Amino acid sequence: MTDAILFWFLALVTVCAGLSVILMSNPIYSALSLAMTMVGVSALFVTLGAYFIAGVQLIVYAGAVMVLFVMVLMLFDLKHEIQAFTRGKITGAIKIASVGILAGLVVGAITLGTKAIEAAKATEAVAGKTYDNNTMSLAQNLFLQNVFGFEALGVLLLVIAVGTVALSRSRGGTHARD
Amino acid sequence: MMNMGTTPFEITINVIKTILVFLMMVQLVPILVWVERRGSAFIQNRFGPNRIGPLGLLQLLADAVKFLTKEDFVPDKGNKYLFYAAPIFALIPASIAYMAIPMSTPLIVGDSKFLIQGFEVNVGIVFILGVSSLAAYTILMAGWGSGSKFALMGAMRAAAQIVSYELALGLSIVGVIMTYGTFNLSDMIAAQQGALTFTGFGSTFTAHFLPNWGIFYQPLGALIFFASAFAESNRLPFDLAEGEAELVAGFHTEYGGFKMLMFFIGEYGHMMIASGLFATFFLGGYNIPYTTVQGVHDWLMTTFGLSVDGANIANTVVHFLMYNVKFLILLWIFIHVRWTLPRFRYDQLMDLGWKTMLPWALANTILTSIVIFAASQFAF
Amino acid sequence: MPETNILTTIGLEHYLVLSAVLFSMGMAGVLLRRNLIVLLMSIELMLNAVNISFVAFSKFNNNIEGQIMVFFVMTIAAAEAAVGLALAVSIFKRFKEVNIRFFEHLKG
Amino acid sequence: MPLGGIIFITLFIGVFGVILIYLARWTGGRAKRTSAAKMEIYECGIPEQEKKDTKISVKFYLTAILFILFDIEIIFMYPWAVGFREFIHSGAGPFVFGSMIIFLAIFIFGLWWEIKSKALEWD
Amino acid sequence: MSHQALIAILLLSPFVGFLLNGLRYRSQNYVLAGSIATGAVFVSFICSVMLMMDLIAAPADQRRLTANFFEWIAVGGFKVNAGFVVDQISSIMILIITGVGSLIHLFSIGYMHHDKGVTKYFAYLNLFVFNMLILVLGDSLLTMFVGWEGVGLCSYLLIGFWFSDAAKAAAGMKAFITNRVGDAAFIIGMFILFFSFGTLNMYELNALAPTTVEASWLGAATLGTLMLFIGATGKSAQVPLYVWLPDAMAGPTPVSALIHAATMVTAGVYMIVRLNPMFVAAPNTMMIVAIVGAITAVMAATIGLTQYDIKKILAYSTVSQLGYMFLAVGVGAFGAGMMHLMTHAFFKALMFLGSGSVIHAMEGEQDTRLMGGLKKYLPITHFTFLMGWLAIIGFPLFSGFFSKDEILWQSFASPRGSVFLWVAGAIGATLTAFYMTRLMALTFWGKSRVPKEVHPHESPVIMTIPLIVLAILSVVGGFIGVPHLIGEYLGHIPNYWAEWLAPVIKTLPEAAAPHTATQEWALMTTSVTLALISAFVAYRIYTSGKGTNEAIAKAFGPVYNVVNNKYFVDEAYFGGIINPLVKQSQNLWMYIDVNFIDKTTHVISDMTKGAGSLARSFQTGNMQQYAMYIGLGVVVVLTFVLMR
Repeated sequence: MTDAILFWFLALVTVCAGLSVILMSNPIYSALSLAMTMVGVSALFVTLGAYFIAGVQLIVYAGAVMVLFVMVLMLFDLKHEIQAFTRGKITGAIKIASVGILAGLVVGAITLGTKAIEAAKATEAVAGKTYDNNTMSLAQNLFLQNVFGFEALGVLLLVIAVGTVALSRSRGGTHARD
Repeated sequence: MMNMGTTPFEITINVIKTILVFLMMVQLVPILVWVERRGSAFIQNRFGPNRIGPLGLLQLLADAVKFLTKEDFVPDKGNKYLFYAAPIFALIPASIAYMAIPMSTPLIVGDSKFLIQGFEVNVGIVFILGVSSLAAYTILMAGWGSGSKFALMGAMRAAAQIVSYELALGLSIVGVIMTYGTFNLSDMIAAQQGALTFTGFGSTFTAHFLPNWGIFYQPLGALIFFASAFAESNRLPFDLAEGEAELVAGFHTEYGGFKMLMFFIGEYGHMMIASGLFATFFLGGYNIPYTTVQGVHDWLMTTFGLSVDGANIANTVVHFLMYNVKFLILLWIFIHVRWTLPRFRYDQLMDLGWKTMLPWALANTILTSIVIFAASQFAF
Repeated sequence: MPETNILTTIGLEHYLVLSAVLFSMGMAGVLLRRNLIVLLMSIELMLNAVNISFVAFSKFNNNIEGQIMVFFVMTIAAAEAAVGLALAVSIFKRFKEVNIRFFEHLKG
Repeated sequence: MPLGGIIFITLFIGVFGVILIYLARWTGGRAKRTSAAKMEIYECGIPEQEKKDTKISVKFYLTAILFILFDIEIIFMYPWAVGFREFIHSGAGPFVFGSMIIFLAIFIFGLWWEIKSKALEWD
Repeated sequence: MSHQALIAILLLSPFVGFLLNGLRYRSQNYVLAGSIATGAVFVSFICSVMLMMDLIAAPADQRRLTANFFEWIAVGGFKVNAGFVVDQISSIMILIITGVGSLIHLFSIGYMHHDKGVTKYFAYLNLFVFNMLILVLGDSLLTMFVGWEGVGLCSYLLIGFWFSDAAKAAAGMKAFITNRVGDAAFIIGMFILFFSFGTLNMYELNALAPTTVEASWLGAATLGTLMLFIGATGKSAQVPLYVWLPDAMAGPTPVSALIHAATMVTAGVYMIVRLNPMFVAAPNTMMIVAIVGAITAVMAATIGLTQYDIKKILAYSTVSQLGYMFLAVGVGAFGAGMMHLMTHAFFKALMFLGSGSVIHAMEGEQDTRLMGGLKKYLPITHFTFLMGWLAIIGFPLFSGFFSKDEILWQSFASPRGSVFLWVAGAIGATLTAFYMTRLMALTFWGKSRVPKEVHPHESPVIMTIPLIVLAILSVVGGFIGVPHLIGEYLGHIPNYWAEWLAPVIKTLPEAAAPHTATQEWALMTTSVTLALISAFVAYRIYTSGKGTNEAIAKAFGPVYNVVNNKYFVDEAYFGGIINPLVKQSQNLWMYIDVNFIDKTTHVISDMTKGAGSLARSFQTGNMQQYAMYIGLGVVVVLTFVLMR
């Protein structure tokens, strides 16, 4: 019962915050709402038992990425956006409709799909890996099975660190010196 | 509520307990302010507040009254919502992160067990780091919401500084995590009982004259952690965010009255987190040096003839006092350093963070891992 | 199979539907907003939505791989945000413009 | 994890803060607009300069970006650090140690490059 | 240490050196760069020695250390592992590559210290060693080909190292393009072998080689090996693809020593020895190999007679000596070919480094007409060069003597040899003695013709040490494979070389004609005497000062002219192949291309254009529109999946 209350509460928070991300006309409000969403998602991870991932979500997304967004927005100093949304009623309608249909379809697929999953579960018991010492099993999987991805991400981060520095050096545009 | 107890009684107690911890934190702030003022006066050969009440203690009350009677000011240029929201958000991350630090042994009465902390989080360190990293929003919101150049610049500086030192802080903790093999703060404290014992290289070495504290395993880590903690809480010598000469008062230039006070609570809260964490990581937490929790419990039972429950309660109280001794000493060091050291220049600050502390924290990590690895692989 | 109340028993599909809703909102943001940075934020929202379903699958299939994937997604998302914002900043410094429609006119 | 407790105390502190602010507003009263200058932002007493283009160095944002990238690399070390002893006990020690040494080498190279390329210079 | 680890270190050490130097290529700290590079190769050398000791310790039939690191390519039945193997053949090669390589690296520190791109230079050199090791150790033709191309690339980079000089850049290009011709044939050879035998692994190929010799010219083994040999003529500078090697002397001299004398150019010989059972099964190919080798040996030697550039003389000498090696493997004397490969690596590397020392002393001057009498300025260089000279002219008991005479004897006595091949070889040896003596005389002996403003000086210790080491090797290197005949008189020295290689060398199926020891003594004496006489003649001509250009040109008339112009081969290539090709291409373009192909393509392109302009209306540059299309696509797919 408490699980349900928590889930519905968090769902409400994340959805409301997410809506305000796309509806607020001031980008700074959008960014702060997105930070709120991130915190909500982190709490959702906790309800799913992924404690470490929840912490990482807080540190990386809420504590780092969104701070960067907010800093950049303040750097730009865009107090009011003249026009927050795209023009064009027809394309707008198509866009909203496509998003709506997509959402409907996905929800439909989920309801169909989870039934299939449950049916499959009924026939074959899912191999019970221990799920308790969560961080430990995560570490084992990350460093024994997925070690290549881990190293590759290290290289990716290095490349991006070099690239962003180079980008911020250039005066913008491709013809930096004209 | 999840994991806040099973019976309504436990839930009620736990809820009241969290509120109590919060109020305790809030109450500590005026006292610290008073200590800071008196202490700085002694350091600088002045009197400090000494008119109202004994030793000027009632000055706190007078300040509170002054804060309450200030008029509520919002600058025209600012953003009203962010301006009001910022001080409220300043309270939240600091208090919540502090509540995850255990302050004493769990209180066990009959079948019920109460933790002497807001709540226990099994990935404690990650949780505290995550929550306290949210503090950057407060600063940015305040700086932006004020609509003032000084405030915005102060906010940017403060955010960049916090963010830079978070790296060194986070990296210095890696060595601690490696040493204890856990994220859980209570487990860390449990690992620091008794006398210093080092196991590895196929033998066990015990130094009876030293307590089994983390600072002896991680001296370099402790140093880096302590220094970064100063920067994280924007204290001198790292209080660049509010360098009076350039930025007036930094991101809270436009604030006054109670809202200002709330920023203060947040700032002192970060100081308390740093002290609490330092005590937990490196100074054995609530452990009494050279003893184990069980040992103290047995001693209490035999010496004073207490029942098991009574000894439990006494044990908790004793450890709580021990924790507070360490905690308050560390807070005093914070205050003392503030009034002793001069301020860095901004470039010096950034250089220190990125080019000195981060490499040293890296070196500490590598060294720790090599030692642990070698200790397990080779035997003498 | 006993009838379960969807309000009180939280299962996999609850998380998946929530994820789908958040994803659609992110997509709507990408389609409708004009500010480049809000666009990037909407993409982050979509990635978060996907992360929810990863963790939910991880939990309900008893397989830790889902969390590993989330870890990787977070890294990639952060990298994407870093590069995206670096681009946005260097364009903004040059043209003082963050409107997405403005970039139609950019040429190599 | 006591999620319920955390959410409860968060809401409690939020309400507490709002109450405090309203209390202060009630006891102190709203600021009376006695002059236009009073409601201006503080700029050392001189009349407010028109805020055209507050120059904030791009350095701040660059620092934040580099912070993100390095922060993630540090976060990657956490599960490794917490499981390191168990890895050693299970015999995977040398492999995991080696893989982290490679990762750290990449990290150190990145840091060295940033320092060398003067991306972290504040003048 | 396990041999997998040793092989891994052996391979990766130069690569790490390459990375270390390559990443800081702007640095001009020649001590650091040189130490890194030399250290990296030296580590490899130590690994090679350890591997060699493992091999020696193993029983004779189990001397093969393999390391399969991972599966590289797996397409259907076609599988190639990143597998490396150290056996009797490749162990010799890695010792030469890393041993001589480290000496040359050491020499380079002194030679290149004034150069701006010194770090880049060392990075390339290490990359070369890495690729050469892959070439040598790879257990399949494809792995070998990776190294084959890699060394080609490094050769190109190093020949054109001073690329700001157009001629030098062009030399690099020439080398690369000429090599491409050979490489194409090499690839075709691989196709044929894979098509016929179903594998590219060289051990499997050798096991699958036909047991009866192929008489036909169109047999799989014959065609495949012939194509591989054409590839080898490119890499190893044989007729007709030898033209790039003399030009390759544009690179720094240590590069010429390492790549264009000691290691890379011998890759073709190595490849043939490696696949010797396959070649043995194809007598026609072997005949071609032997003839090409003999022609190259004589022709390059004659050109060498007329050159004046010190490095050009050595370059033609290298081509000629490579011809000897091919002659050896062509008549089935694989052991002798490998032996000459090794001794040549010693003395030719020595002479190139010596010439480098001379050039260094002469402040960059390479023309022998401006040298002479350098003996008194460069005592160490002169002495070591003298050792190399004695080795190359085949002075008895020097290393070149054993290998060269073994080749000459085999070219006569082998079942696939003939007296003509012996004659060609003997002429080549005589000419070799002549032009090498000429080189010595012009450079070191006689009167000094050094311009006044040049002050020759002996090179620093770091450059003379490699010279001394290589000189010692050039002198004693031959005793590892003393022929039975001579060994009798030297206290019964066994022929270690032949014993070592015996398990991996396939003996020729034909019965050898009976030969007597007297014949062998007679032939040996003849060739040695001829060489000594020609050396003496050359000495007299060129130390007396009579050997001026004009005098010799007048004496030999038109022959001199032809030889001096290198038989007009370059001109023939341009006149016979390249220019007609360009012209015919132009004709093709003007008539067929414009009228036929272009018309067809225009129709197609118009259609594409139409489709494109239709598609362009969707490509507005509006990112959100694109996102919408993606979204719509997802909707369609999802609908389809759900409705199914």
